[in-house]
Amino acid sequence: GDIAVPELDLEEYVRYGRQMLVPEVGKRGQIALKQTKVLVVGAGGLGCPALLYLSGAGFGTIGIVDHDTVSLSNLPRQTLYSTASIGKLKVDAAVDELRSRNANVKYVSHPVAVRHDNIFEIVRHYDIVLDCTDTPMTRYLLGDATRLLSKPLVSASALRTEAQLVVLNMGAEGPCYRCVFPDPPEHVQACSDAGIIGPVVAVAGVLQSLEAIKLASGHNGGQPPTMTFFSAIHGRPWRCVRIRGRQKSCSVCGDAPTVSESDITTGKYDYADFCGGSLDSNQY
Amino acid sequence: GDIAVPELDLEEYVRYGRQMLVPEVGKRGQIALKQTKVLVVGAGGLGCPALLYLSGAGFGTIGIVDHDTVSLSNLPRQTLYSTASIGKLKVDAAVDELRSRNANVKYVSHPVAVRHDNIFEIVRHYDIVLDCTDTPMTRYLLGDATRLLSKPLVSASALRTEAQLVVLNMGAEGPCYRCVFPDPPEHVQACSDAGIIGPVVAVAGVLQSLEAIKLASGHNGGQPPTMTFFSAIHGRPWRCVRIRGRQKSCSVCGDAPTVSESDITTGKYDYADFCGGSLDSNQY
Amino acid sequence: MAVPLTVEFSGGLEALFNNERSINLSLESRDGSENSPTITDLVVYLCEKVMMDKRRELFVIDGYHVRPGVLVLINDADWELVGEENYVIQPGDEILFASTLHGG
Amino acid sequence: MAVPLTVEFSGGLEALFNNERSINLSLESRDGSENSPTITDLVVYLCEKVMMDKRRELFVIDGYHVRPGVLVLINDADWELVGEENYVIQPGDEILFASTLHGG
Ligand SMILES: [Zn+2]
Ligand SMILES: [Zn+2]
Repeated sequence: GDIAVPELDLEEYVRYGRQMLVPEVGKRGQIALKQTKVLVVGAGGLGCPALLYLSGAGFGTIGIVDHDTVSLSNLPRQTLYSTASIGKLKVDAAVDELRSRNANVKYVSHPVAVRHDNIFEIVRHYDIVLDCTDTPMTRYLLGDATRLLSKPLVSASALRTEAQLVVLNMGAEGPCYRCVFPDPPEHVQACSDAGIIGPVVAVAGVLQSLEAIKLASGHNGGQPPTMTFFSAIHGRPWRCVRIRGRQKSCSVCGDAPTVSESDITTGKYDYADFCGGSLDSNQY
Repeated sequence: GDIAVPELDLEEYVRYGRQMLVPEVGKRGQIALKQTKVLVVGAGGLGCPALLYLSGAGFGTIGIVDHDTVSLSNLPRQTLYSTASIGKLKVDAAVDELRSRNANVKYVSHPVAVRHDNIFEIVRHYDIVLDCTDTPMTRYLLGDATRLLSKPLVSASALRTEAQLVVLNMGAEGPCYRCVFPDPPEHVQACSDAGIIGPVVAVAGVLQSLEAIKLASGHNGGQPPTMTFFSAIHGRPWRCVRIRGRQKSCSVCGDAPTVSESDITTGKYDYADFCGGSLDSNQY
Repeated sequence: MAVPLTVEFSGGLEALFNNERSINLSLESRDGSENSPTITDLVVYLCEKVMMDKRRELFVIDGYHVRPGVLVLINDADWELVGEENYVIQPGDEILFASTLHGG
Repeated sequence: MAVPLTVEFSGGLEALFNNERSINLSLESRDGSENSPTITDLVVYLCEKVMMDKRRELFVIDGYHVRPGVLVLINDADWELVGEENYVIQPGDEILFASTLHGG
C-alpha cells in the first residue's frame, strides 16, 4: 500500500524554516529530506562536518559506519568529538552529539568496518551514500556496492592542503567509481601520514552534505558529471571539471561486467589483492 | 623585553600532530597559531563553523562577539548549539562547546552587539578579525575599524544558495571593505527573510577559518587581492576573481580619508544614516 | 559591430531577469556606430530590452549606473581593473553582475 | 611545430617536479615532425627533461603511460572526453596531472 507522505509538525516548521524559505528546497524539499535515508561511511574528518549538516538539514534517517574510537589527534578536524569523547566509539559519540542538536532524525549506528561481507547488507537500506573513508580499499568497496545497488554515491577525499569531490552512480550513463578510477594506485612508499589541515577536509565534508541535500530535494541530475578539486594554498583554488561517463569497459557497470554482488559478498572477488599495496592512504 | 616564544607541550604535539605534518604549517606554523588572537564577530551560520575549526587548529586566543541568544530556528546551521542551548547567550553556549573540544585555547566572550562606540576597543586586542555578521551596518563598521587599526579582515556572507568571501586590509595597497563596496545597497523591500541552506553558509565559515590559519602561519600575502563566489545549485559553482586594490578615493583608507577612528567612536560619523534603509540583510 | 558575449547574474539579481542566470547576447554599440559596445551599452540594453521586472532601481540608479552593492566582473576580474563602464566588450567576454550578499 | 602550454600538478605529484605546481612549456612533437605534440609527447618530455625526482614510477608505468590513480585534465575536462593520450595539444592549453586523494 502507499506510505503516507509525512507532514511537518510545528517544531519542524520553526526549526527548518529558513531552509524551507529557499525556493529550491521549500516545504516539498523539506518533506523529501524527511523521507530520505542517508548513510555516512566514516565518522572522521569528512564525516563529522557532513553529519552535522545532514542532521541540521533534517534527513529522516542518518546511518553512520565507523568501527574506530576517538583519539586526541582526531579532535582538530573530527569536530563532533570533545576531549570527553576520547576512547569512546565514534558512532556513539557522534550520535549523542547529533541527537542533542536534532532529535527529529533517526540515527542508526553501524560500529563496524566496511567489509566485503557486510557492505551490501548495510548500504541496501539507504537512499544516498557518502564516502567519508580514508583508504583505497574502502573506496572501491563502496564504489562497487553502491553501483550494484544503484545508490548515488557522494565521494570526497582530502590530504594536506587539497580536497576532491565527485558524485557518482547518477543515472544509467553516469560513471561509477571504477569508471573514473579503474586501477588503484600502487603502494610505493612506507606508511606515513601526510597530514591534513582541518578546514580543508571540512570544506569537502560540508560539500558532501550539500550534494546529499541537492540529491534528496531533486536538484542533482541531468547535468553532465563533474568533479571538484580544491587547493587551499597553491595554484588555482577551485576547479570543476567535466569527467567521463559510464565506461563500456567498466568491470562493474560496463557492457560486460565481471564483478557482481555475489562475487563480492562471497569473497570470490579479492579486494586486498586488487588494491595490492594500496591499502593505506596515498602519500609522496 | 622579549616575549618568550611559546613551546608546545606533549598534549599539543599529539593533538595538532596531523596539522603540523603539513609542511605549510609545521611546528613553526603551529606556534604562530598559538601566538595569534583571532576575533569572530557573529556566532551564527558563519561564525559557528569558523569557530569550530579555529578552535581545532589551536589559535592562542579566540574572541567571540554576539549579543544574541540561541533560537530553535538557528540550529540547522548554527552547529555549535544543541536544543539544550536554546535561550542561552550564544557566546556562552559557544564557549562551552568549544572549550569541551579544546581547552588549550583562551576564549574571550563579548556578549554585545558591535557598535560604533565599542568596536575599536574590542578589535584592538586581536590580530585577525572574521566578519561573520549579517547586516550592511555591522559590515561597514567592522570594515572601517579593522582598516583603521590595520587588522586583516576575513569577510564572508551567504544567502539562499550562494556565498561570497574576501580577505581585506592586506598590506598598504590591499583594498578595505569600502574600497570594494563604497556605497551600501539601498533598502528597497519590506523586511523578509530570504532563507539559507546550512552547508552553503558553512562552506563560507569554514573557508574563513582557513584564511585565518593561512594568515597566521604566513601563507597569505603578496598575491593580488581576490574574492570568491560560490553558487550551490545554479551556474558556475566557484569563481575566484581578481578585485581592485586600495582606492585613492576611499573615505577610510584613500589618499584624503574623511573618516577617522574618533569620527566613528564619537558618533560623529553616523552609520545609521550612511546605511540608510539597508540596516537589514539584502533581499529580492 | 555586434559582439557576442555572455551575461550572468548572481546574488539575487537573476530575479530581475526572469530567473535567468546566464544569457547569451550579441550586442552593438548603442550609438549605431561600428564601435564595439561598452559596459554602458550593455547595461542600457539589459534595462531596455531584457529586464522583465519593473523594479529597475534594483539594478541601476541615476539613469544607467549600476547601483551600489552590485559588483561587475569581466572575465573573472573586477571591472575597476579594466575601465569600469567604459570597458570595451570583446567577443566571447563573460560579464557577471553579482549583488553583494550580507547574510551570515 | 612548437606549441605553448601550461602543465600543472596536484595531489602530491608536484613533489616529483621540484614542487612546481605550474610550468609553462613550449613543446614539439617528439618525432621531430611538424605535427603538433600529443599528450604522450608531453609525458615523455616531462619524464626525460623536466622531472627532477628519480621515482618515475610515481608518474608513469610501462614506459610512458600515466600511472593509475592520476587523472589527466585538459582545460578542465577529463582527458577521456578528448582522446586521452592521443589528444593533440593546442596553443594555450592547460593540462593538469592530478593524483587521486584517498584521505578522509
Ligand atoms: Zn563503472
Ligand atoms: Zn579603503
